[in-house]
Amino acid sequence: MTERKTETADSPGTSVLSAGWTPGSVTDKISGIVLGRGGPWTRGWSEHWRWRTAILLTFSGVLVFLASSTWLFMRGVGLFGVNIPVAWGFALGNFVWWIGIGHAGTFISAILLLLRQRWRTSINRYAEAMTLFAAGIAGIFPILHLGRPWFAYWLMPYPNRMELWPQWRSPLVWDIFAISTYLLVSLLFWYVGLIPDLASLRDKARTRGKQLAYGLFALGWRGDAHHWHRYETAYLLLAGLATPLVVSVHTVVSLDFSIGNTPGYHSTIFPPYFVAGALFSGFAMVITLAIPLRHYFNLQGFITLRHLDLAAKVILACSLIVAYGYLSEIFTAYYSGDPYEIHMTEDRFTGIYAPVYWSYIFCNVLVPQALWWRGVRRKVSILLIVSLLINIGMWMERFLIVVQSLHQDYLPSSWGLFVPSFWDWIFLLCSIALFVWLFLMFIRYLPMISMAEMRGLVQETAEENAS
Amino acid sequence: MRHPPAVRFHETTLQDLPANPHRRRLLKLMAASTALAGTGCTQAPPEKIMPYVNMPEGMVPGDPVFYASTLLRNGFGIGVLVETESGRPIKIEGNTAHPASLGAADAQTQAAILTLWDPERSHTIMHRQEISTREAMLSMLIQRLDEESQTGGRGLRLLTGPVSSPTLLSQINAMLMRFPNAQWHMHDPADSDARAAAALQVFGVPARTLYHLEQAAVVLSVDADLFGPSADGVRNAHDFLAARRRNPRARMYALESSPNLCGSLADSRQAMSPGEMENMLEMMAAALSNGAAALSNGGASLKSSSWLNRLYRQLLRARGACVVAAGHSLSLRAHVLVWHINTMLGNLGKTVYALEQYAAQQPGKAPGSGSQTARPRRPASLPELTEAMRNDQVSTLVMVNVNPVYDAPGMLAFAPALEHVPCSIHTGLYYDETGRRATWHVPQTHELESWSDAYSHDGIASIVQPVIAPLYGAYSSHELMSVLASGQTASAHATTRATWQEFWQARGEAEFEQQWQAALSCGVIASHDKLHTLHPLQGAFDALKAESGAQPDARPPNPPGVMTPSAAKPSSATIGITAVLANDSNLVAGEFANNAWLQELPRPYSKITWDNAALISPASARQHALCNGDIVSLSTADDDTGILAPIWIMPGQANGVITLPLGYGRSHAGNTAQGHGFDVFALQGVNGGLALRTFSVTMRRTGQRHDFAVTQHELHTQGREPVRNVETRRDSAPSNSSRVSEPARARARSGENETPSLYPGHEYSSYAWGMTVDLDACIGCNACAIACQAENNIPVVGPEQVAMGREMHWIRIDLYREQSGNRTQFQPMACQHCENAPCEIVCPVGATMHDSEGLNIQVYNRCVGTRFCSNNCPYKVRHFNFFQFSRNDPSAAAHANPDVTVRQRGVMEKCTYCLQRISHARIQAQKAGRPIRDGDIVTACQATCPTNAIVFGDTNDPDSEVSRSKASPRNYAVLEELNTRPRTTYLARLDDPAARLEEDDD
Amino acid sequence: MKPGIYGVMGRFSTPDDLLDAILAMRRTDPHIRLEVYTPYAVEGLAEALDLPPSRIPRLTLIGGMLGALGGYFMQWYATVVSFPQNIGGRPLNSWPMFIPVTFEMAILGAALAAVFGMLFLNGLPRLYHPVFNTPCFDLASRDRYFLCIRPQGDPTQRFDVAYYRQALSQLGAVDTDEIRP
Amino acid sequence: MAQLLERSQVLLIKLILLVPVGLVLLTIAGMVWRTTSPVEPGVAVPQPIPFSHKHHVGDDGIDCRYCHTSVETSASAGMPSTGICLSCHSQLFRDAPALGPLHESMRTGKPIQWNRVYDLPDFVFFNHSVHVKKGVACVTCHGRVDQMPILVRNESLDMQWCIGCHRDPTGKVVSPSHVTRMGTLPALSEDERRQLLHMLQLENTQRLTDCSTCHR
Repeated sequence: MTERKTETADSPGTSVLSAGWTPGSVTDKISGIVLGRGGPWTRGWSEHWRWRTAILLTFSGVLVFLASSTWLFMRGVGLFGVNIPVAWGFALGNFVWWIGIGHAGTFISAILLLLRQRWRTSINRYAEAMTLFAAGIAGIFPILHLGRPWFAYWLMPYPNRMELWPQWRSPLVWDIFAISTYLLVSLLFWYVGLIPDLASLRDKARTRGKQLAYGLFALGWRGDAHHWHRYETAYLLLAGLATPLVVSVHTVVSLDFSIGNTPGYHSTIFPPYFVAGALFSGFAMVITLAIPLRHYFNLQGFITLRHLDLAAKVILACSLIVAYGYLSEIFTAYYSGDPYEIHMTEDRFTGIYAPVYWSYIFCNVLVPQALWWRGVRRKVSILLIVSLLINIGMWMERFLIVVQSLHQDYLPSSWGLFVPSFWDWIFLLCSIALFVWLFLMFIRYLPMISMAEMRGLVQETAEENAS
Repeated sequence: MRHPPAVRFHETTLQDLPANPHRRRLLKLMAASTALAGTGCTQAPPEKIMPYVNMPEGMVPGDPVFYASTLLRNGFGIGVLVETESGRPIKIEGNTAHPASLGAADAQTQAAILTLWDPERSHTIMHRQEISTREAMLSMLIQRLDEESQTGGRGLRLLTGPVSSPTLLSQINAMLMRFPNAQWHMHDPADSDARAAAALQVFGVPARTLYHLEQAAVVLSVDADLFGPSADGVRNAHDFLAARRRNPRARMYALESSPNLCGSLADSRQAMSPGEMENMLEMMAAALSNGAAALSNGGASLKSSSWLNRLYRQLLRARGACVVAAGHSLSLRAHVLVWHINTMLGNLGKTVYALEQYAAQQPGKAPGSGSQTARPRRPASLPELTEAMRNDQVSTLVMVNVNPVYDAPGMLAFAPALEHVPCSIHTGLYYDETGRRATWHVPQTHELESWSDAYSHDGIASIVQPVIAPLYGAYSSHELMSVLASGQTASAHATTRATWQEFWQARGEAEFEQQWQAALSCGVIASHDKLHTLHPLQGAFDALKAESGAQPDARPPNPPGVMTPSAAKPSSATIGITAVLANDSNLVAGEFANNAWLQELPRPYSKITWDNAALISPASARQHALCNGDIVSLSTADDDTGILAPIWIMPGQANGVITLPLGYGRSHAGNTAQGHGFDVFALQGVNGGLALRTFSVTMRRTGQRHDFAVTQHELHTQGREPVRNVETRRDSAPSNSSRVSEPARARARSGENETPSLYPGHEYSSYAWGMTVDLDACIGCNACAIACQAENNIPVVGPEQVAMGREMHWIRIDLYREQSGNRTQFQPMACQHCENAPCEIVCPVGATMHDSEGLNIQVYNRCVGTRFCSNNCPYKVRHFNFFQFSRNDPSAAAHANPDVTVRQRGVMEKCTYCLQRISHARIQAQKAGRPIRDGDIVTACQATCPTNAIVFGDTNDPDSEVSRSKASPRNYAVLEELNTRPRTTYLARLDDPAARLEEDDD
Repeated sequence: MKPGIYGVMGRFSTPDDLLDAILAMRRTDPHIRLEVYTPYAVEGLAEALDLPPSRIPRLTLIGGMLGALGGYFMQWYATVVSFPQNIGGRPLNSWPMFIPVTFEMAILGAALAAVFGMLFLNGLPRLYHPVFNTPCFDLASRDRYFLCIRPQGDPTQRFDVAYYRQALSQLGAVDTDEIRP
Repeated sequence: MAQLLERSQVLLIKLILLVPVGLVLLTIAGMVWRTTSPVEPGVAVPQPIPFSHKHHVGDDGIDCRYCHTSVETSASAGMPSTGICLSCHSQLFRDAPALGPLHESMRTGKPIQWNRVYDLPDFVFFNHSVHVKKGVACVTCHGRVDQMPILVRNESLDMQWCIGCHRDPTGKVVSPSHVTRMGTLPALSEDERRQLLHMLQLENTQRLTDCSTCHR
């Protein structure tokens, strides 16, 4: 129907979009991936074996996850390595880790939108998807680690025959509200952003089934100017709302710990330091996903080195804040002169969990310093390794905060040890599988880059180049 | 115990006891789990209500009835009150009227209820591994006896444990009259033959020792486990603490080969090998007989001889008011020396008594009344029996409630000898090792299932009253004995009554029935006999001088602590070391092996559960490069096959001594007992007809390892102050408070003044329950832990779960120890019921909150199991049902306390201050329209504590005992700096510097 | 108006042509009813059509306030009125502890108001719409810009289709059509 | 370009969309119905002996405590032992076939197996004696048994219901002397009620609403 532009090679320039794109070609390129033109699943075996194995592996992971959850509910939470004193183990660590990863998406879409950062355009969509999935998975873990998960709904307020309510002073109740709000708002934000793209897919789809599927969810969007007008306002407002929300969520998560009196939990630095940590791991995950994406779907034109470069800078900044957090914890411990805090800190340095401590110091503080160098920020392979290391490092940090603080608290007589059980590992690995699987499903069926916004971006850059 | 109105006398005859537990409660309890398991809005399964056909008189459905009865420990009686719920015994309390209890009960007594209901007890008569019948057994027995009577019973042997029951003794006596050539043998694995032989040597008759610690100013324990699980342990603890609370404060010194409960209480303790102790006793005896003011410098060879000199002077100063107590590890000679020393110090008849044993063939003569008339032939020993068996002189062997195949010294080779006996009959609670080897096994009744009688350690008689019909169709030993004695069967009820009828007639006392009923209702038989001690025979101690210097048989070949050069090298294969066999603090000598409560109870010092361990000192461990869990093989000169034992390093252990607790390594004692620990009896040797408690062994490293399930890993306070000491002032004035030195008082005081809080405090207008625990009185005996377990349906989790840190004891006994291991302190730690409870604010569903009387409540049916409360509890006293821990099989349901919820998997639980008892008292008070009186509520731990270390009551009432105790300057709160405002506070331990034997005082 | 005429649709290939066309049309007839369909929010379109400021911000504010009030009330009612309990010695109405939930509820209320307000005001979802009858209208979600002239409200005035089609093509429409419902 | 859907299809889709909405509503309704406690008014539990409270209480006017002996002293009201029944029925209606199980039980010494009508979950600890003492009349929970030929439970026994009285006993308690009385009692004036509460020491309901009052 219309002429199609062939894409140009990745320009090593500093633009957020390589030259030569028109709204049409952008739309065709992105929708093509979904509608089966240019997607790896449409090529020969030699091309798509990676895709299929990925699907196969992750999906079997999902099945194992379901099976082991069933077993967990049948036998009891004792399957985990938890005990008294260490009553929280991997489950809570995973929870905090995933919820942290689930922060970058909203941060990118919302805050960068408010800051008018154009480079967000080509990464916000999949970052938001990542957020949704990560936050969703995070939400599962607190339920899995309940003693009587079938009563999980007691944490919600609802009229009941016992005339009982949740205990509003408990951070866990705050969690329920924070996370469900966060999930809901992120979902809305993501879906609202999707509507025009769903319309494009509806219009480009050639089979009736796809037309219907996309068409129904596009809600009959027709790009009316009035609609665009309200749409933009609403989207901006959502961004405005999501910004404090994203900060509040991890603050509340950090309160789970700092409300407690356990040395290692009870610390006022936690909220800012958790939020920074969240962005830290979140952006690391964004890069971890971006690099293979742009490679397999030839998106170097949209996700340019500039994007990676900027994301890397954010990571560097976060790493510095996190490092500050680590330092201030140590400082307050010694400055307070509180023997329990001091013991806890020294146990981190030299105790049984010290290896974990030092390796996350390495991953989260030392490794990111490499990003001071522009060369590193623009070397895709190194960037990938760094971001992976950071993800691991952040998980270890969460684990250490949860477990190490508990294992030696006030009364020496009650000191104990946490040793992860087989099931602890299963649930961690399977949650990762679930995440990847969901993400693969997403890039298979939905546009991983916002076409509508790209069209706008193309136009703007075109005008800039004109002027 | 619940209070007098509920304590009601009933003479129960086996007929009108419900043959099996009353179904209604049973169903309720079994329904409990199912109901809880439902999703909250489903209904419980339909239930039946089964009223009595004829309501027993005085029985009120739903209200507990208490029966007074007696439990046996090494043959002696311990008075108890048994709480029964609709006919089911569910809890045991001490009997205030009984001298061996005085209202308290030790862990073993508390745990007896579990043994009673143990579904693994023997159910049927067995003949050569085949199920048989009572008739078959009786006809066989009667026929055998006829044959035996031909020879006057030359081939007939009776083997019993220690016996104090007058009925049994008279039955034995009658049997010995009937079969003049028959022999009665006695075997007590928990006792020390050396001790018995020494007593016999000194007094000429079998005798046992009775201490009057409440009279003592100075107590010297020479490896004696005065407060251990023996017939007199509870009473000793009670008496000594009475002396401790007196002014001047009684002093205790302990010489220990391995730490026992005396050590933590002692003003000063020394680790010594039995050999060194014997040297010390030699010196003391010598010095005393020369009237010397100090020990001869022979002591120079001994370490810390100056310490010994001070100790000696203390004893001299307390002539007639001191006690030297000898432990099982000592040799015959050492025991004789101890009698000699006590005699020379004039303690005999004042603080130390020697009471004659087996004198009570007619109860008219209470033991100790020293009558010489018609004494039965004394029991011969087990080695003599084994000898006879081996020489085929035994044709019929009756073993009543003993298990020699397991607990006879390995060197005796009893089991093979048993093969020589054509007909052997065994009675016992379990179809155990002996039961399986004997030709006949007869299930025996538990004390709470049949009639009998017993004397307490200090000679007070009481009736053993059944509270339920035999659960597993067992037979009383009296029924069997009556066949031996008279040829016909007679019920235990009849025989026991007969005994006492005769008794009261002999005394010309009135009206048997009312005497009998009085005896049953109060649980003791009033005795007017004054206690007399035996006196040493003329020249009993001359032997000592004669052989003084001669090596006592139990002396280790090489001086302990010092190793031969070859052994010193860790590389070397074999290590010579002194082995000491000790009664296990939980299983004693194995009779409680199948009791899960005692198996899971942490040992006071090692905190090991479900296992016994070979204890060695840190120095020895370092010397031989051993660490916890290393398995070594131990063998003796006579037997080089030896045994395998895992090592546990025990600070405060004497160097060169390896202590081996008895009672483990059972092969046939039920699934709870089997597969845990190692059998020490296999190693035990015999010398001069005496089973050895101390002998030298060679130790080899095997390279294998064993993991222990330990409940406390950190024993040092890490510079924190969970336990506090205050020093008594030199010029000791009467009351506790004024005896506390000023700085100490200031330190302790800081516990009292309220730390400020942002929030306005809550008003507790009605009652404000609170508790104090006196660290000066806690001896770490663990009785409270088991009492709590029995009262509150606390499940057992098994060694694997304990190793994972999931034990459930609501009250745990923390142990803190100085690096040296010489000073230790126990601290019972249960929920502190903080007023600003950190656990409560973090619970998302409000499953834990405060009630208007200041209790920290845990509502199980609201709990979803986030475990946040446990994280936030600084005392870590909350326990979580990680799996479905509580059993709901019939036997477990039957003895569960119906007033306490049986917890489901996934809920948190913790100490409730025995909420059910508070509610009970409150309801009683409300019905009577009066306030709850001080003492109406006695928590389970408080009730059973032998030393009254625990006080509970209303802190709003200034006159209540707990308020008075909280007013003491020793009162402090653990972790008060957290401002949790605990309702449970502790009284700091008193520490008398003058008593430490550190410097030459005055 | 003539029944069965929805309007006249012109298709433009650049946003600039579209904007010029709009301005021209409104110059000739200030009361003209225009509808514009674009693949993305074109800069200056709102000004060109001078659209009224939207009411969504107000809705959002109201939603947020309702959420906050509801949230705090729920907690206050549960802890002070419905079932007062002594939790860790804290006062019944410990407001500092109630802030997080109140805050989250505010955000939730606001967000829901914003999104559903937007959909409601836009009259979405609306699956059937006459403009979808326009040929090549699928390009409206790709890279073409559509301008639709609607008949006036009163039926007396006649709607000259031909005139408007010509006018549109003069203003640079690549193609013009007559849209029937 | 063609319409995605014709008007008719749009309508159809709207209808289809109604289905999930309906399902949601149904599930909510279902949960509500599930959580309101399963009281079956008038549904009688079958009993081994068709015992009629109407006859014994209503017609014969036998006092509750004659059979439920421990209601004033113990947690459980106590079910009459076979002996108690026979105290009358050894003379009256001896040969009534309905009483077969009774004589059977006396002969064999096996208890009669009654079916529970009032069953609380096992984590709730209810004590009859203190309620009776505090003037909670039998009828308050058990209804007009004197009009029940076969015993029927009409109260939900759920926490809401219990806590209703515990929060405000005013007007729900009677003078202890009237506890076992059936039928409606003379209405009390305001200060009579107040005096009653004072006498029963029920002014302060704090203790009554503590969780520890019923849960251990």
